[in-house]
Amino acid sequence: MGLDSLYKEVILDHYRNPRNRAELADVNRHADGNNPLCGDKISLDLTINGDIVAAISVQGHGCSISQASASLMSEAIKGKDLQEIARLRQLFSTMMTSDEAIVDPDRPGAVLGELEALAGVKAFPVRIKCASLPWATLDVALAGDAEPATTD
Amino acid sequence: MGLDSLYKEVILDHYRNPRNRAELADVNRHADGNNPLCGDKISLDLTINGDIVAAISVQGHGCSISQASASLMSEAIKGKDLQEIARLRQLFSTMMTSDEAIVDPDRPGAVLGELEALAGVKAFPVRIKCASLPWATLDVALAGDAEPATTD
Amino acid sequence: MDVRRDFPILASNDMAFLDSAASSQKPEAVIAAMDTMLRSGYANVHRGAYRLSAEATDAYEAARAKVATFIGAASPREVIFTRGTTTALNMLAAKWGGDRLDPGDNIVLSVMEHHANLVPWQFLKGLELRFANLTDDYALDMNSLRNQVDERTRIISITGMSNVLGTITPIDQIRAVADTVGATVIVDGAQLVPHLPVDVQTLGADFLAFSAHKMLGPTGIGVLWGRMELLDEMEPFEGGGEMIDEVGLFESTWAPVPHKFEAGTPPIVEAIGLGAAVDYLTDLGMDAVRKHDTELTVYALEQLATVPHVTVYGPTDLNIRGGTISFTLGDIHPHDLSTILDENGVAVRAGHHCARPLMDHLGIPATARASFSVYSSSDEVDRLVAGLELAAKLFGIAN
Amino acid sequence: MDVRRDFPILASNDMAFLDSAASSQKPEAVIAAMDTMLRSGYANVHRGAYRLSAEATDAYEAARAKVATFIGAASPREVIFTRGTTTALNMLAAKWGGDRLDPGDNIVLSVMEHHANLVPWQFLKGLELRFANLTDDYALDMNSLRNQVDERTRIISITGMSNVLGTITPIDQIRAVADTVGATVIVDGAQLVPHLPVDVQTLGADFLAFSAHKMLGPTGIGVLWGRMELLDEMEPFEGGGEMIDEVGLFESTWAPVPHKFEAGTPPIVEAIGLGAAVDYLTDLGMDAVRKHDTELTVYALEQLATVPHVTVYGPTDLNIRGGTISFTLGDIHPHDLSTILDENGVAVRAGHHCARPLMDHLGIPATARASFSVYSSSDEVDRLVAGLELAAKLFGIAN
Ligand SMILES: Cc1ncc(COP(=O)(O)O)c(C=O)c1O
Ligand SMILES: Cc1ncc(COP(=O)(O)O)c(C=O)c1O
Repeated sequence: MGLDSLYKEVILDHYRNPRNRAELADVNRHADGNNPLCGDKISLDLTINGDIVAAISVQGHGCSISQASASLMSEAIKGKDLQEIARLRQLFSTMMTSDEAIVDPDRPGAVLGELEALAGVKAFPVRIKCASLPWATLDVALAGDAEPATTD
Repeated sequence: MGLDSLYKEVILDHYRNPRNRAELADVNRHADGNNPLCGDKISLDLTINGDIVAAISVQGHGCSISQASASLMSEAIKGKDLQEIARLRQLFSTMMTSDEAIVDPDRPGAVLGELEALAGVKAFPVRIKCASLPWATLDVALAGDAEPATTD
Repeated sequence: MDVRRDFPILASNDMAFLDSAASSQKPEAVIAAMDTMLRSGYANVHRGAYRLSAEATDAYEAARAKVATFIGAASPREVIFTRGTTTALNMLAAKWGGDRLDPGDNIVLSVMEHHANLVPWQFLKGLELRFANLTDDYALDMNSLRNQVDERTRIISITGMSNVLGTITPIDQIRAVADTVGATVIVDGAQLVPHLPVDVQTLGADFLAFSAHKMLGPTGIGVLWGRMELLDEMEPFEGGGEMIDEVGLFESTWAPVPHKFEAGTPPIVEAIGLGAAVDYLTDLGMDAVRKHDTELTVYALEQLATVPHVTVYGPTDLNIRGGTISFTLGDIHPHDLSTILDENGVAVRAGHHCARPLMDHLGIPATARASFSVYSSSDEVDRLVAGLELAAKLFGIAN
Repeated sequence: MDVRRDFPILASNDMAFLDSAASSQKPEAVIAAMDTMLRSGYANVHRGAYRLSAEATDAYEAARAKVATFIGAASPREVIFTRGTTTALNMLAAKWGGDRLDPGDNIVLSVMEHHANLVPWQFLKGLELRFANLTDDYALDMNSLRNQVDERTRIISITGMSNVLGTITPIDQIRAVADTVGATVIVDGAQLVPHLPVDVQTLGADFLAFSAHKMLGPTGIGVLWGRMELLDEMEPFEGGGEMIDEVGLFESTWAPVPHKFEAGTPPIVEAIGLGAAVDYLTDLGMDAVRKHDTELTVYALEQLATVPHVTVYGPTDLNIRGGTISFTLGDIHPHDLSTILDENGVAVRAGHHCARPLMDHLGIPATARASFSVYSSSDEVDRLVAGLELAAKLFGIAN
């Protein structure tokens, strides 16, 4: 059933043991995101060296989907260059919102790695905002914009 | 039909040739009345001697029913004492609003004189306010109250 | 237009309903959309994570998008649902006017404004109100408007179409005048939007206000459209749920437009109804609606001209005239006319039409007014004329 | 109460709808009253001299009289139709508060207020907001309230029943405190009026605000009740048609209460719907409604206590508790809970419930909330509990 594919082990693990929570010393990009309707909050601190996201720190609270998504994202982008991150962001959006089935069920993880754990969210339209919030916040951080992100 | 009993000769006559429009010298009671919804306006000036309405002046504009009613009222109360006026006012109200048939069709004018010309208004609920406005204004004038009357 | 059967109240009743400028009747499509929502899709919006509420939210937001498309808004976010035109204009007067203007600034209106576009401006203290006049043919006098505007003019707020005279105003020309002094243009679209094609990209307005109930939609809802930069700048009018971002005990921050302006539970079912009304009008086509109005107006003006002692107040130039005809008949008070017509199955309005200053300007206490909508027909005009002839007879002024 | 079949959306759907505090469903009687009005009785009110409009006006005013009787108002004129609770409270904040208070005056609220009874007060500049606390049992702490009130306290504005905790406040005691300093008492009745018998003659309030959509009625309409002397004194909030007496170009005077506060075309059809909702509730009897809520609350609290890791936020004293139950389950975020329950046909709210300061006070970001209305049943409570057990399993916290 749908709920099992939404609340996968991986999600609950990232919800309860979120990665990359340690504060960073050298922050050169920052953004806050929030979803006023359900109260999810995400803060991102990034250390960018050249075009590499060398380090990331995630703060925030909210539902398992938003917090797990932030944690998964932080793992996925850490050490990657901006081009690769843009590609991942694009694929992630497609996975969340398009009818195109980009994830291959026979080769789990082949396209988006652990991020594929969030594929089940698509069946719960109300929750897509939760999963997308960290990425929307990342967009703002990378754009160097000062306005908080929102998925509302 | 109803319209004929509404727009009687008498009414049209009092509408076009309103009585007691001359200004008074010795005014000791005054009131303004208005019906904001259709724009009818009535101003009354009274000269009261003891308990007699010795003189009355009517100003105003509006529909035929409100203006004819004011004119008819002015004729009916001029020279009368306050008790008699109270009786007429009561009968007039009853004629306008109660199911009781106080006017005797076989003896026209026997109960309320020319005021009976307004009996037909009762069949037009929207217009009862128009016919009642002068009397409501008279109430205010006699009470010595400063607030404008309204039949709204 | 042969759509009378789409309107249940008219299909089952042979009255001539000529009071659409006060409020229009509703087609089956609108009634059914609201009914269906209440019977199978109702929940509060923007608040629930459960499906019923999410679907209600989608339906509510879809209605916003429909309205945006209908008036050519750049984005649905520029469409704010209000209680009606009156509330939309009060919001603007208080928050685009009062909050942002300096003592001595002036606001230019016209003498034919509805009280909704007059009284809210009178509330403002220390600001000067100025009034553009009418030409002899009841058009907005652009010279008069130009004379009123100076470098202290911050806002020009004018009706798009007069609810008394039927006069359509040249918003593009008003815009040009406003631009010479950097003023904002507000259009009271209560009568304009139901009757003419409106595209806010070319209209020339910065803000536009209108009511659903005059455009075949429900009561309880209207629209404030504004250009996004201006809405972003404007402070909220009411505080409460949904319009906030962060809330502390002593201070709060606001949600983005449009939510900033939609405090509390919105008129949800009414939005669905308005969406259906917009669909209905779009299907008819606003050009066709305008053509229908004009044809009927031509016919009505011709027929009224045959009745002795009738005086019509409104432009003779049909290019600047909508289907709303104010008139008087001899010395018969409009209120009496209305009663006589009503007895003959013809519903018209009588009174000052919430435009007292215009009545003063015309030098009359009131008019009778016949106003059309998509379901109105020449048949109803004929009944109006027959009723007027009867009235003339009753009052002894026939010929 | 066995009335589920009166509610079309529930009769045709076997969901457990436990979000009535956000907005209730509507009985057939309400839907039909509005439908009938639109199909056979619709016209604008207060404006037409023709019969259809006069009858619409009578129906609109009859709805006002029904509401007046329902809450025990001294006169229908004390009942003002607004867009909802939010607008009613904004009117009071701006026109009973802002316009009439002096810098340094204070207004006393409580920490459990809905944003609608908080943000409008934050709008006021130069006035001090003070907050009464809660007791350990989530009651309004009257000692804390007394400590906040001093001779500069001009208004005490408090919810009659919390939309989060279900707490019912002692308005009579608040009145007594207010009287010691001559303050006005405003009651946010959005949750109170739908659930308890209310008689404004004994309630202790000077003003009472509530929304139709939470009491089985339509969206787009609510009520501001006030004592006539105070309403007479208060200035209008919006300007426009119907609220005026005389209108000049530069100045106007106001119509008597209630019209002074009802600028523009009111929510006509919505008023008819509210009248029908009031009739429906009156037929059930508000004492019976209260009894039903209490019984269901007792049952729900018992059942929730059987689920490990459930924490309930709200009074244990049932005399001061309505049928609204906020809770959390272990470390499962309420938003997740809501999704899981929804998949099992149970609709609850999750979030801050437009009461952020209360959430801060409780030290939690959000709760899940189950709330009842007349159609709610123990069956639905059972389904809620089953859903919670499933959620616990999914999140690996069962026992
Ligand atoms: C206690 C309380 N006050 C005020 C409101 C606001 O009511 P509305 O959204 O109908 O204006 C609500 C409901 O959301 C409420 O529960
Ligand atoms: C030109 C004009 N402006 C404003 C209004 C006010 O609209 P509403 O009463 O729907 O707020 C009306 C209608 O009464 C109108 O005709």
